[in-house]
Amino acid sequence: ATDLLWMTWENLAKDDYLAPFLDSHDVDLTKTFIGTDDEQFAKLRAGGASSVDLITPGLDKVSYYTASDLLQPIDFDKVPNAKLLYDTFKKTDLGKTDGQTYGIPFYWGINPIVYRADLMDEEPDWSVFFEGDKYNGKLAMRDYALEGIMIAAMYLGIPRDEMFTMDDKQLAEVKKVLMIQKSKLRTYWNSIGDLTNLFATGEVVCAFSWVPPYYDLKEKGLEMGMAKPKQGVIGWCDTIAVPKGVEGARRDSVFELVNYLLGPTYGKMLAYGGPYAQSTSAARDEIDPEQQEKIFIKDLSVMDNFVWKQNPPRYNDWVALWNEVKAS
Amino acid sequence: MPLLRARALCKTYGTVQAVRGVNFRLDENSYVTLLGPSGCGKTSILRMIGGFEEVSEGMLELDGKKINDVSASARPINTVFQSYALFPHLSVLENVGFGLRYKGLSRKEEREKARAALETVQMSAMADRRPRQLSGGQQQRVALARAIANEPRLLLLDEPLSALDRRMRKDMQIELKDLQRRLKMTFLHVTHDQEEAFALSDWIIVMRDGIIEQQGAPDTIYRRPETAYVADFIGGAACVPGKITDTAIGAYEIETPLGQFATPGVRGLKAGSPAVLCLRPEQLFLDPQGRISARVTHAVYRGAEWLVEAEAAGITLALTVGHDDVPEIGAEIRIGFDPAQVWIARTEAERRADRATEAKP
Amino acid sequence: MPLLRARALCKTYGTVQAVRGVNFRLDENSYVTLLGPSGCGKTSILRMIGGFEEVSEGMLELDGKKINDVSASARPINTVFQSYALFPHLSVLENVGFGLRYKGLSRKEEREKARAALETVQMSAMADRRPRQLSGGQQQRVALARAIANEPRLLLLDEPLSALDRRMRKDMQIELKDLQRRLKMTFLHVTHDQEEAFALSDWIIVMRDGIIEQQGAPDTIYRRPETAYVADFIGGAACVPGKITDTAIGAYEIETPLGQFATPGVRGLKAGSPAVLCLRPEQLFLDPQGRISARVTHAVYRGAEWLVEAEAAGITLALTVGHDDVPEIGAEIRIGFDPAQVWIARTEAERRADRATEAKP
Amino acid sequence: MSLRVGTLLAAPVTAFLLALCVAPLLILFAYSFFRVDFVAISYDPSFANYAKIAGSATYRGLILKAFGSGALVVAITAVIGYPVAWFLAKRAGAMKSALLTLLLVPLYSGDLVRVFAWRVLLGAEGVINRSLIWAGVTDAPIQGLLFSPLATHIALTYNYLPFMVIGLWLAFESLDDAWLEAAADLGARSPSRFARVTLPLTFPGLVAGGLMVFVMVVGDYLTPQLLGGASGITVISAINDLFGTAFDWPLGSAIAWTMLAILMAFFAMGAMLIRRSSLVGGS
Amino acid sequence: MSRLSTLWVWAVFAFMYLPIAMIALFSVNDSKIMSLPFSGFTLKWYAEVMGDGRLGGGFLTTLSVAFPVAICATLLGGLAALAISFYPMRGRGIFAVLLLAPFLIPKLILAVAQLIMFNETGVERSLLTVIAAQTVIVLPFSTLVIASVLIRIDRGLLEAAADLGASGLSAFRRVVLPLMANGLMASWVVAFVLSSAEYVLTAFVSGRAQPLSVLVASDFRFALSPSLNALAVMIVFGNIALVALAELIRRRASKTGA
Ligand SMILES: Nc1ncnc2c1ncn2[C@@H]1O[C@H](COP(=O)(O)OP(=O)(O)OP(=O)(O)O)[C@@H](O)[C@H]1O
Ligand SMILES: Nc1ncnc2c1ncn2[C@@H]1O[C@H](COP(=O)(O)OP(=O)(O)OP(=O)(O)O)[C@@H](O)[C@H]1O
Ligand SMILES: [Mg+2]
Ligand SMILES: [Mg+2]
Repeated sequence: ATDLLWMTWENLAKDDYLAPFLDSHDVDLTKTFIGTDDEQFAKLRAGGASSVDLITPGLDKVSYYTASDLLQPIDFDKVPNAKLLYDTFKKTDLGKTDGQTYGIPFYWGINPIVYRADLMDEEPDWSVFFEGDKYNGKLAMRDYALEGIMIAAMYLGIPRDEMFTMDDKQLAEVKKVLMIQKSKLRTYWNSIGDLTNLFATGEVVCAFSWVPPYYDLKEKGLEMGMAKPKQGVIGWCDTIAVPKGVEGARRDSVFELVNYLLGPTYGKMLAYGGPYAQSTSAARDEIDPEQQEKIFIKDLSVMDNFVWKQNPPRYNDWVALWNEVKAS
Repeated sequence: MPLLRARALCKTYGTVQAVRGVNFRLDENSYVTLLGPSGCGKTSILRMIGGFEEVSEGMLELDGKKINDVSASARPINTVFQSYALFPHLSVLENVGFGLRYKGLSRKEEREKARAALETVQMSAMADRRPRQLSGGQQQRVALARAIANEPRLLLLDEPLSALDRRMRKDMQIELKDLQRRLKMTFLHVTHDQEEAFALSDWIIVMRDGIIEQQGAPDTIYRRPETAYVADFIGGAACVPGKITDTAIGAYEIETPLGQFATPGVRGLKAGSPAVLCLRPEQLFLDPQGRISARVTHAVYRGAEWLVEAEAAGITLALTVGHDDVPEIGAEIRIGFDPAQVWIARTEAERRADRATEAKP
Repeated sequence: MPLLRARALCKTYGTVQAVRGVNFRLDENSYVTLLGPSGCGKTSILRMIGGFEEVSEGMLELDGKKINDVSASARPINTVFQSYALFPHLSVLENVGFGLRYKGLSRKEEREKARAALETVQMSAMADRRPRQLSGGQQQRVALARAIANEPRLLLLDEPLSALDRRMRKDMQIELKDLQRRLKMTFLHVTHDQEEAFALSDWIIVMRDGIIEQQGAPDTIYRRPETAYVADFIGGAACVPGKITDTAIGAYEIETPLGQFATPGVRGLKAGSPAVLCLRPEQLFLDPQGRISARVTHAVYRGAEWLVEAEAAGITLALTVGHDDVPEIGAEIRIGFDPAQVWIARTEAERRADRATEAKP
Repeated sequence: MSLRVGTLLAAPVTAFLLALCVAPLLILFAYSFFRVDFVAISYDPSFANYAKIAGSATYRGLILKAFGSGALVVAITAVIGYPVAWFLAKRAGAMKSALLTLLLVPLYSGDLVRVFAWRVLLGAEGVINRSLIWAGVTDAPIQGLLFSPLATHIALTYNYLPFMVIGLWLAFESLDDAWLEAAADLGARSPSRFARVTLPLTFPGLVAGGLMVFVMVVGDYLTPQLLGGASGITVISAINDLFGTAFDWPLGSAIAWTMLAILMAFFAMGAMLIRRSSLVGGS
Repeated sequence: MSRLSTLWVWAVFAFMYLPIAMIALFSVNDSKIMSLPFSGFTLKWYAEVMGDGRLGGGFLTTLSVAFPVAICATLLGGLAALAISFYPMRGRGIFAVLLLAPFLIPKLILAVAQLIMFNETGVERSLLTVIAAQTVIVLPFSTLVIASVLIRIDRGLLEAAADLGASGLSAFRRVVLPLMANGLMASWVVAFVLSSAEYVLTAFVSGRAQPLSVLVASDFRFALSPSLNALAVMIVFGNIALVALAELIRRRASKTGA
């Protein structure tokens, strides 16, 4: 059998999602889970590409990998399902270098505000993190510079096309409101498991979140709400990418897996299990409308309103700013 | 009223009975030694008096008041520890002044008193040294100074001289005795060296296996041992087993393998009861007319004289002999002694029986 | 040819000169003791002979061959360590048999030999115990058995008896001496106890500060001390400083604060040179006609007799006195001695000067 | 026994440590003089990173905070640990080694699992708050129990107390009871005995245990992050961020080496203290 | 005083086992969320751990790391302890500092440094690198444990052995080794335990095969499954059992005299 190691998010690699593939292929798949995109990059960059066979970088981060010469181009001949990519993903420049695709969009979604509907009167938007003191000490924000600063920028009304190239003045503005934000927080959260625990134990009533806690906690009987703030919704997309050292039989198996991951069987399971939307339309027709609504593929035009995460050129300054706020 | 009194004092460690009911008193201004072989319970008694070990049974009275439960720091008693237990992080002067902090003295008085105590043991010159920079004998004096600086009523000394060489030990013995006389404190000194006990004490308590074998003035202990054990341990006496045949006034008649002798002895022996005849080396002499015939087995040079061991009727006798009279090993010799000078003591077996009946009522 | 010879042996630890050029020989089948106060370098010498410490300067010869660089394991020398150094994980028998492994014996022979050695020290009954299950005295015997099982030419003993109480020590002394006679080995025994040295030795080496003060047969050491130091350390003699006034044949005439006496002494004293008159306690006696007038300062009970200290012309004299003659403290007494029995030794200062000239050529 | 045996024995260990501990740190040291350009390290040495650290109030503050936390936890664990170490050394008897290991075993449950146990204990609706409300001590949950410096320091104390106990325990093992008895004998009651005898004579253990705790507290970034609330950032997590998120290895290396240099200074100071006090104390 | 301190010691032990008690309680709590109130008793989390092939594999990986680490650390620690406390050597002070260095360096810094070095020198990350890296940080502990045993061995015993004709090697084999056996055993146990719990360093230097500690840490990112509590409880009690076993061996050994 071919041994494959996939570095990915835990909720993408559930055993039942992968069973059909593993049953029909002679592959031994090992998964190693990541906590942040950056951690994935740091590990690969420091430890060399050869240690992993398949990775799951964010669309905005692929350029990091290509600049470090860690990836090989996607072999579209081996990934027929790539033809089914939604137009947005086909058109985007992200994930591509010199016309070659290195990170192929894989799945996508939004980062909403999740809140305890039983403990909050109205649906919150970003301003809940910056104004008023009703929820002081009951809020949580992700400990992540990119999103944290994006949210502050959206709250401040900085236009989307300027957001990732803010000048010093704008950044100073951002810093000011982030300081206010910090004083309202119970804590910053580090992993989605961490946040789920915070909601469950009643420590936090409202947080910038990912989607899973909303469904998880609802299932456990808590009255949860999910808000898509009117100032802008953060959209994200993760890609699949193949590190450079993967060759021969292993390379073939990897691309077979990539194709499977973009195909209908996996897509359907992800839609119901995640629930997340695949980046291809492979499974769209097999999903009932209610579930389509949940994962934003009923009306594909919503994608246009998302604020897609990008890699700011002055990211080091962003991180420094974020740390300054936290350390203040 | 005695300064300290121990009544039926016992100490038990788990299942080990280290001290098994001892009674004694310490008078004011006296020098008392606890003498006995290793493991007989001397340190245990001292530690109970010092307050470092709980009394298992019995009572300790100081000035007639029970002190069993008084903490070590509250007893007017100080100790010179066997290992000296000098504080390694403090100078000699600070060591000596350590306890004065608790007497309500000013720092200046404290230092003066400590200096005076150091003066007493002639160690003023080394006041600023650390203990580890001193020789064993010097450390011992500092330990002594530290204990006397507190002006205790009772000073306990646990084998304070055992680490010193013979000459130094002799000098220190004289110093200790002088000190006790000058300060008019009571000293309780633990040792397993009988010579030390004799050199120092007004009163000797001889112990064995957690009980007191005999206590009394040194002369009594030496000349009138109650048991064969004391006679042997103290004077190195050969103990010849025998049987009392007559209890005429002033002396007993005893029948032994070496012959029949009329000799004084401990009180209360009855005709027909077993007893031992105690013959100390310096009481025996070579005598062509001597009644005892023996064969020489060893001769040991001791400087001033020789110690000759000889076997007579299966019993080993030791006697001191001048340089010019030392017999050959293997030679047949005749030994004499003055029956009026030797002593009859109880046998071990009888002593034990006595003790059993004593204990009952 | 002597078994072992030390030539100008030195040991330096960093800047400490522990042994400063000693010369001595050990003959076959002899019992030699190294005697001296703590820190004089006894252990250092023993450890150099055993091979545990490098010789800093000088030479060690065994059977005339230099052994400075022979490793400890290759020397036909065994040691009874002061702390016994028994292997805690081995039984008594295994301890004793330890060294036999290197003799090319079969396991059976090994065991038999070990048993025989245990027999010699009367410890066969405890062959299967562990060292920790033995008393101090028993451990000591096992250490002895282990050393003799290897049949060394030379056995080194470093204060083997210092941890035992006086009575046990006396018994062990006799056993050691017997053993040496029976096995016909050479024993080199280190001690700081002069009585032990006398009891055991054919030859005594008296040390002080890393040098040999005097060596000789016990009787010589005791009766003819060369220096005041030896006279004092060995016999507890009072050393009265004086000046030789005449060197008539067979005796010196010496002028001292106590008077003028005609007395034998060490060779080579010249008229006019300073010297000391050595008066040992047992050589002095109370004598109403005695030439020395003194005042009693101390009286110490010693069991068999009293040791009385008295001051005469600023000099402290000690003398032994019978029970019935003990004078009061403070009393004026007259002391006599037989000038033919006492001894004149070199002063410390002169001895040192001698040594300096000795060392030069 | 020549000196060579020891040297021979030490050689493989030395080689191993040089290869796997010293060498990587030296590489890190080299990196601290470089510069990062997007994702490429540019190898032109300068002191820019160190200048940046010196000029940044944030990093200076974080380093200070780390050392402050370290010192505080050292103090707390010392106070808690002294009686325990004393008990283990002097009173535990045959149970000694079992008790010592039982003290360490809870740490094997894993830092992360334990963090969430602390949340259950300290949380607004946690065990302690519920108990307090039930007992009528307060009527509203004490929010500050969790996600506060208090929570961080409780957990840090928990995590490193055993190491302090081990350091002190070693010192107590070589503390002769006779000294304490002598002090009692001379009239010192227990507080005075502690101040004048126990403390000075176990000082080397305090320094050794203190150094261990100090370094580990300084190095612990998870506990403050997960229990410390919004102010849970530490210098180590900042280093972590620089290596991970910002991909600024050179700056991260420089901060790491600044920390190491300060720690080494502390270590040297500790070693000096131990040596001085063992010149004075010990036997 | 003595009673008060006994009370204090019990209190401290209670403090140390308080979170463990919580973990144990939630490991049998019938709810996926770790929050009060309790919802009922279940053993399903234990069943889940037992049935989880990934954790099982991780457990095997942990064992295949911990065994060699324990052996290497004990071996190297033994050498170091001998060099530092038993056989004299030059430069002992510097050597001691070197030994303590891994202990004094925050693990994360060491981890990053090692990762960079492995990368720069082209060493593939694998179980071997994990073993090497863990051995570095376990080494000070095992050295300490063994040295504490060696210090108590009377140096005179070596001289006695030489005196009786044993060469250095023979003396080591027949005297020192048997006497330090307990220390080696204790060191082995400590190293094993430390290795199996380590994850900061392990996460960085492990390659394809991931020990349990890393899996647990990565699991925690996403879902706080109570089965992780069950796992922790199993590890703690497994360790207590190991320690008890070591204690038993030690007692037996000390009864026979070593
Ligand atoms: N803490 C203890 N636990 C158990 N047994 C003890 C303890 N201390 C002393 N013993 C035992 O009690 C007995 C008496 O001991 P103690 O120390 O009083 O003797 P000693 O007369 O002072 O002896 P030495 O002359 O050897 O100092 C001995 O058998 C000893 O083994
Ligand atoms: N390893 C060493 N390093 C430095 N000095 C030492 C060492 N060993 C001994 N000395 C010093 O050398 C001198 C002689 O020591 P040695 O042990 O030979 O004396 P000793 O006669 O055996 O004394 P004791 O009767 O006390 O055992 C002493 O001053 C001692 O302090
Ligand atoms: Mg005692
Ligand atoms: Mg010596």
